[in-house]
Amino acid sequence: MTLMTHSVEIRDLDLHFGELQVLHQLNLDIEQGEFLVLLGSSGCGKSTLLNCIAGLLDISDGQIFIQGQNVTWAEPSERGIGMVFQSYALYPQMTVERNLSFGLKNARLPKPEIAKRVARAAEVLQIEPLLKRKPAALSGGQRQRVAIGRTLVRDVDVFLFDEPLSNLDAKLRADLRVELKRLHQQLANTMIYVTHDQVEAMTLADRIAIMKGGRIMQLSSPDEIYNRPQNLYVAGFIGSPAMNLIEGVLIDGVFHAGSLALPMQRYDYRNGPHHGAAVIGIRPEHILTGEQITRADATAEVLVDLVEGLGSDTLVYATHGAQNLRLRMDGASRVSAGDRLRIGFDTARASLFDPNTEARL
Amino acid sequence: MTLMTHSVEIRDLDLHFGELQVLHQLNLDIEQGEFLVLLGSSGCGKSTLLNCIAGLLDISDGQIFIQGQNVTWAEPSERGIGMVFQSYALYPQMTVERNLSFGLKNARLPKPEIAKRVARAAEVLQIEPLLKRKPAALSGGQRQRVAIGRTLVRDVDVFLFDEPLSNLDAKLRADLRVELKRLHQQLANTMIYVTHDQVEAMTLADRIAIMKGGRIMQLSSPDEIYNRPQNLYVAGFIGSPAMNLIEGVLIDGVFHAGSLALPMQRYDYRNGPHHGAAVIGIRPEHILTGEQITRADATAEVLVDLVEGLGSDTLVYATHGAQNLRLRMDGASRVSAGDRLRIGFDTARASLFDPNTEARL
Amino acid sequence: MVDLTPQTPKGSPVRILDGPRGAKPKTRVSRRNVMLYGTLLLIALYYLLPLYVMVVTSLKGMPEIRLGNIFSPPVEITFQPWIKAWSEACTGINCDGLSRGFGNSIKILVPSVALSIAIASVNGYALANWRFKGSETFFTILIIGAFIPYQTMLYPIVIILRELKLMGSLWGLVLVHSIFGMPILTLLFRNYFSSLPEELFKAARVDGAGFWGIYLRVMVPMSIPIFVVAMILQVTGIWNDFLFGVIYTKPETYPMTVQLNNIVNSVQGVKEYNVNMAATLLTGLVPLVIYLVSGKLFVRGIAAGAVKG
Amino acid sequence: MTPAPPTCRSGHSSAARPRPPRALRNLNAKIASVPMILTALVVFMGGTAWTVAHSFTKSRLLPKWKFVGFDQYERLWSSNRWLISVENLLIYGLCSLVLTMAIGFTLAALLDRKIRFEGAFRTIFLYPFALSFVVTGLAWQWILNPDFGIQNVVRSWGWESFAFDPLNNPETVIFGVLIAGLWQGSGFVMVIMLAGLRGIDEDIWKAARVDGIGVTKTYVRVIIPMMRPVFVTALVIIASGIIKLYDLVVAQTNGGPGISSEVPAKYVINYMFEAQNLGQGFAASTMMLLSVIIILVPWAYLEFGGKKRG
Amino acid sequence: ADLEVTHWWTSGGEAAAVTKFADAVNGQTAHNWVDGAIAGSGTTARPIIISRILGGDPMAATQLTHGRQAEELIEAGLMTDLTELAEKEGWRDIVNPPSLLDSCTYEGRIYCVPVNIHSTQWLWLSHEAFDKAGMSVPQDWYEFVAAAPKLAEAGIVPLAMGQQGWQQRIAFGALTVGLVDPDSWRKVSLERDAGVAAGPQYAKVFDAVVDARELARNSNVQDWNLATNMVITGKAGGQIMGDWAQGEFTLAEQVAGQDYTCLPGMGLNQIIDTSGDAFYFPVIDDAEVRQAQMDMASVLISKEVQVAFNLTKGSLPVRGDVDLSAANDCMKKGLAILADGNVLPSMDQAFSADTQAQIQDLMAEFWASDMAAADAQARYAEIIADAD
Ligand SMILES: Nc1ncnc2c1ncn2[C@@H]1O[C@H](COP(=O)(O)OP(=O)(O)OP(=O)(O)O)[C@@H](O)[C@H]1O
Ligand SMILES: Nc1ncnc2c1ncn2[C@@H]1O[C@H](COP(=O)(O)OP(=O)(O)OP(=O)(O)O)[C@@H](O)[C@H]1O
Ligand SMILES: [Mg+2]
Ligand SMILES: [Mg+2]
Repeated sequence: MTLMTHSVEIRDLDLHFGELQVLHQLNLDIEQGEFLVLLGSSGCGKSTLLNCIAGLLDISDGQIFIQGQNVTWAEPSERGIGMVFQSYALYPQMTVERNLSFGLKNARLPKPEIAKRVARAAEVLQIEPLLKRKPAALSGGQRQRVAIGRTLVRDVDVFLFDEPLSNLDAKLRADLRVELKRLHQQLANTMIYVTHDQVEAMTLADRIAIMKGGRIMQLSSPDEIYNRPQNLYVAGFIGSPAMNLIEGVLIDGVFHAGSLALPMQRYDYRNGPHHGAAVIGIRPEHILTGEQITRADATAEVLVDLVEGLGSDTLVYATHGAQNLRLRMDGASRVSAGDRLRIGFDTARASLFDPNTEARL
Repeated sequence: MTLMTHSVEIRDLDLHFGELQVLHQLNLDIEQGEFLVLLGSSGCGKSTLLNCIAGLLDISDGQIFIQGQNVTWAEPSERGIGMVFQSYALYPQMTVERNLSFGLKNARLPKPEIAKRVARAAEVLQIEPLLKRKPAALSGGQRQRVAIGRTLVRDVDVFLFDEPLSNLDAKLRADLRVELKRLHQQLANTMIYVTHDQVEAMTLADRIAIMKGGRIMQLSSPDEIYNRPQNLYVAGFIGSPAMNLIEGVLIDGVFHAGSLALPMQRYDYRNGPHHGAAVIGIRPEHILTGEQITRADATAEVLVDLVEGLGSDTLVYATHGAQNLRLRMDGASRVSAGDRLRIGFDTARASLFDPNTEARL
Repeated sequence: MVDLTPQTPKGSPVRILDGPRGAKPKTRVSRRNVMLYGTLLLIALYYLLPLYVMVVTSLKGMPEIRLGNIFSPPVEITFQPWIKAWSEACTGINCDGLSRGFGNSIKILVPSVALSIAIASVNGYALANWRFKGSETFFTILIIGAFIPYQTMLYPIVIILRELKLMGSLWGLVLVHSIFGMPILTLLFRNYFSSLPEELFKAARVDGAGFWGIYLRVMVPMSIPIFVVAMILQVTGIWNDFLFGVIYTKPETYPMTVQLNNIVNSVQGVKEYNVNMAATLLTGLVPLVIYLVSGKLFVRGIAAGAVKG
Repeated sequence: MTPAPPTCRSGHSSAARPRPPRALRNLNAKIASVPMILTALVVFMGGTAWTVAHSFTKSRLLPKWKFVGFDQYERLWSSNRWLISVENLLIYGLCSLVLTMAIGFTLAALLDRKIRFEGAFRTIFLYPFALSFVVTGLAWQWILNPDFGIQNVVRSWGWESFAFDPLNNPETVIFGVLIAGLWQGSGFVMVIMLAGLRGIDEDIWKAARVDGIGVTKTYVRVIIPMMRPVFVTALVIIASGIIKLYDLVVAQTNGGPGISSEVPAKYVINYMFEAQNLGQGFAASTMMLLSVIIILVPWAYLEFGGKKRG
Repeated sequence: ADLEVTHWWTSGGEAAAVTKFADAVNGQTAHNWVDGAIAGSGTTARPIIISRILGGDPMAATQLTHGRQAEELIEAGLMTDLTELAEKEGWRDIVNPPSLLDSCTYEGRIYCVPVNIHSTQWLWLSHEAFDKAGMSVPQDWYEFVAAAPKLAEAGIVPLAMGQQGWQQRIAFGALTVGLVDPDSWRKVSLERDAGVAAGPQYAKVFDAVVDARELARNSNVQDWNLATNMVITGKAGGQIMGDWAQGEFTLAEQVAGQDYTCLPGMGLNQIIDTSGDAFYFPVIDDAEVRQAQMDMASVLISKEVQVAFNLTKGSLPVRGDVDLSAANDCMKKGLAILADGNVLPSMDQAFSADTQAQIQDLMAEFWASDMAAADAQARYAEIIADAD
């Protein structure tokens, strides 16, 4: 161990609710100033983990360090954390100003200090004109900002967010996402952020921890997660529409599935070449069409089944024999159901998995 | 009037809630078998319009025709419509089967006929194994199917959907969207679908009606809406991230804004060339970068402010002088904040608006 | 605001993975728990005291009662007071205790509860889902009616019943209970039905169900908790009612409470406290049992019907 | 699915159904509301009007139209007993409101602390509500009786000078009644409060803990203000009970000692039936009604009349 | 026919007495007595009785205190006219004192059957108590007051008093009759002379009530019969109560003059009032019931029934022509006074229920507080001035 500590360290964390074990021997180190996103489907234990870090749940086993202090048994308010909730949990009968200052008053900070901090937070979040209003008179986005402000004034080391955007509509969500990202760049605090929205995770995170059933499946940068998923679960979970997963067999560096034969020479194996059963994963946008097909390692012809135009992109659902394939094409593409389409595979950007261990090859 | 009628016709529809006028002199014709999506921000009157069509709200003025019948004052059950709700509104105490047959029993259909229709709907929707279960024992997607089934058995002309997917998580939403599209292709009924999710609207609709404050702002195909928005509201509303809107002035076919000068020769004016103040709208993906820049009519250099990697795409927030610009780039692009980037404009795909009337030029 | 330089831990420069580990140790008898349970037990004692006194006294003989302490447990348990209260105590010249009131109470209770709940639930349903002009005004009047002391309404009701030719009949009493139960029950049902998703109601309308069809087939099956609450409130209220029971009926149909009043208030030489207590307990038994059995449902139903956010 | 409509449809409006007349819209709802409307109009409004009208008469045993103006009211407000009744009701009402709320809320808060045996405690606190006021009054009359109740027991333990005899002291008797009233009523309020507490967003508690706000302080400063609607509901229920206070007093003290625990409802009854002066009884009940309306109408308007549901 | 009879006679002695009526009706007629007893005195019972009659579903017969209570019901035509029966049986000759029948008469017609005479001006004294205190039994109110301190010393409550308004009113009434000279009494009670009510004659009464209040300070029972029980068991020296207390003594097998002493008119004025109970028969539109009502009225006033009932109840019979050799000491005192004609109209005859209620409220307040005698007297005079 060096003197240089992580911002948050979690060691062998176990958590039971009665019989039900929700977190399993979980380990996690978060760097100073890092933006870590916990991503996973509903019920995988994201909120539970966050609550353990915050001290809102008593853990069953393990240790938690924040800024190098063992806070395993510390009260939430003593941990140097702030938390923003999905419902924001603003105190409805207090004005924004009182919401911001309530915690500080309780900690018996001197009045001028409180005023200073509130003013500062209001400035950072641009909520000065709202200070005298009550939460009911705020829009969703404004409420969210106040909730962050309440954490901001407390001058904490670690910010915890539990799905802070999921109650908002799509447009506002996109705007606030950008704002949050800017805020993080400005403050440089450690932030731990729970969501089940991939877009949020991809755009906000320095690193993403993908969780499943109380375990972390992969902890990497968004880029890594997207392009080099470590296992089948992550591969299938991330990306919309989902990655095309094709079962087949790897013989002498060539992946065979039905009539398909993909030479995998350019593939970057994790532990050297592999033989035998394998699953290949190819993202819809890595299936090449049109002029790009020249860059492909292999081509095939597919039958278009359904086309969804998103404006910016076009999603194409197609079949190749018994195999369903999803393709993402340019928004200007003119394809329609029933068309036959020539496609190419960019094997360098594909992923290979062992169907038994489900791990990346 | 021709003998061939529209499926749904709405004439001069007004609706007040007390003082508040929610729908204003609304007119709308929907073709047989059309999939029409009502899209708009919260509170714009989408649900209200749908409820008027269903007969669940008494209108203040105007007329409603369904299959050529004036149903303005008919009971909901007599209009030949079926409705699927956001919460599905399944009767919790009845089994799936009873849920499906409830409406038929109310209509006093003979038992064998009821059984036949329920079986048919169950087959179409693949919910045969669920018939004996109660709604509480179904997953979100299954519930949604039962809700559709309830409409299906009634053999109606028009299906009405009020945000049927918005309670589901992202993944399921995407799956069901595709299913719904397939169902429409199979049944070919008229469907009117309310949502505030652009992706749903774009992918599902034959035509989209964009609503604002109880008025229809544009009623066109998704492609038209996306690429040729009729006014500033629609332009700003559709697309994520939103269209870049730049104010400037149009002089002799060249659009000037700050140091930017875009020749608009290739632009397809609606009413012939225009002079004077104008707003240009350019979608993030129509701002060209990299090698594509050669296709551009004009170029400029921008400063990258923030980068969001979505995996499949990369969103870049940049500034050109005082002007904020949003760019959508390839997922594999390697740009980071602080970079300087050369961009190009494809003016043929841009839109021009009159800043006063807000209408497309 | 935030110090970006990495912090060295206070104290030992070498941080080892030591310090507290695992679940926070919790003593079973923490100060907080002692306070909490102590307070609860103390208050529970206050609440149980009268019941205890009533039970204990009802099991003592009169000599023992006269000796003093009402809190001491019976030295010699006797069920004689219970027997006497049930079947022997006299009022006037009838000496058959509470027993004949019991049947009457049931006869009054069942139709009264059924009718009042039926009326109030339909009213609540109409108010929640089928508003019409003026419906809220009538409802407001009804709610204010809940505050009118019953006694003021005695005479007007006598007149109404006389005009309806229902005075003295069981149905007259049922009607009176329905009228006075209406405000609170309607409020409960209205709030509850309002809290049900409106979409269900709309779905049923699209499915062609009418006013009654929706009520019977959709609303009622979904509203068990509030029906339970309404039932509990009405059973308690009607069972415990004395005033209406005695004024709007006649001796053959006097409910148990009238019998109880007669037993307790007919002082024969000395007050037979043990018999009085036994009679009191016997009378309270029906609502008590209902509360014991359905306490949890009651809380749930109240949460659904009475407390709207 | 259905075949296209028959071909020979010339115009749209041919089959148009006319706008139904207003009175017939929602007809079933109106029919179903008849009991409510009748009760509201005939029983409550009619009964009240009848009562108010007769309060201006010289009715004795039977209601009679012998108009005497405000005589009954003059006599009412010069009657010592009525003044004491009103004063008692004010004292009892105020204490009962405050204490029932306080006790109800405290109990609910204690039960909401995720304790063991919650069901048992809840039942214990609630069961008195199942008993009639007559029973409550009798039981407490007995426990408070100095000769064999609490005072006697404490004295028998050796504390000879212990005195606790609220019911025989005119100054304290109303508080003796209050003890019984609280015992009976606070359980129900507790249930309402508990339901309200359960409805509070779990996140609020978490936010308060993260802010380092103590449990008590969270209740006082955050939770209680959030439960305003619940308190209003409880308030209405308690208040309606207080105004009707009658059985308990009759069973426990019968207004004694002297007239020191008289209450308005009892005054009404006594004058209507015992003194056979209906006019006086009606005047008293009109005063009660008046105070109810003054308190209630603004509330009812806010709660039911003002806002409309979607 | 079934005859539903409402009454509020539910204490031990009362219930035993009413059984005599029921037995007589069941035995001597073809009718059936359906008992509708309502406990808790007239306060509870009266609203029920009146509502039932007004509501058009009356009972066949009901107890009411005669006097002015039923006047309005009669006026409204709700009560059965018994004049025919009365004339046939010659009630006017047999009822003694005749004023009782007058109370049943409205505009010359008779509407009720008086069944007993109650007088309220009695002081009941416990021999056991005075023995304990080592004194002889006092002979009048003033002696009793004088003896009180010694009783208290011996741990005996001098005066037993149920803490109920009506008992306090009765005590006041009794002291009035006992202490005031009959002329003044008449002036106040019948002529509403407020001046006399505020005068020195009545001042004596209020002083006496102050004394009584002192003597009863430690008596904390509620019901009258519990107070009587204190006298029976020697826990109290005496009680002011109506002659129905006699029933409790009898039930406890005490002998007048030996175990207890009764002093009519407080042992001062040998005068009693003649209130009492009567039965009324609401109009029922059914010939059979109407006949049954007549039969019952006839039975209630018949000789044997009068004797049996009144001996049990402790009240005096309404007929002068019955043999009461079985009567005890106290009853005989009452009969003697009756025979001398030293009777006054009862409170129920003198005052409306409303005025009585006001007096009762005043007394309740007076007894429970430290109100000065003069204040109480002033308020009493006001009530008298406004009385109707
Ligand atoms: N208080 C509790 N008692 C028992 N089980 C619980 C409790 N809280 C959560 N769980 C269970 O623990 C598991 C993880 O819950 P958690 O709330 O952490 O999920 P999540 O990942 O936050 O899901 P979501 O995205 O729906 O919020 C779930 O299976 C849940 O049912
Ligand atoms: N029953 C009602 N009484 C009064 N105003 C209403 C009622 N229902 C809706 N409104 C108002 O009418 C407007 C349109 O409401 P509507 O429900 O149609 O919006 P929407 O477009 O469906 O929004 P959302 O996307 O949130 O469902 C809103 O301003 C709303 O406040
Ligand atoms: Mg969660
Ligand atoms: Mg809507």
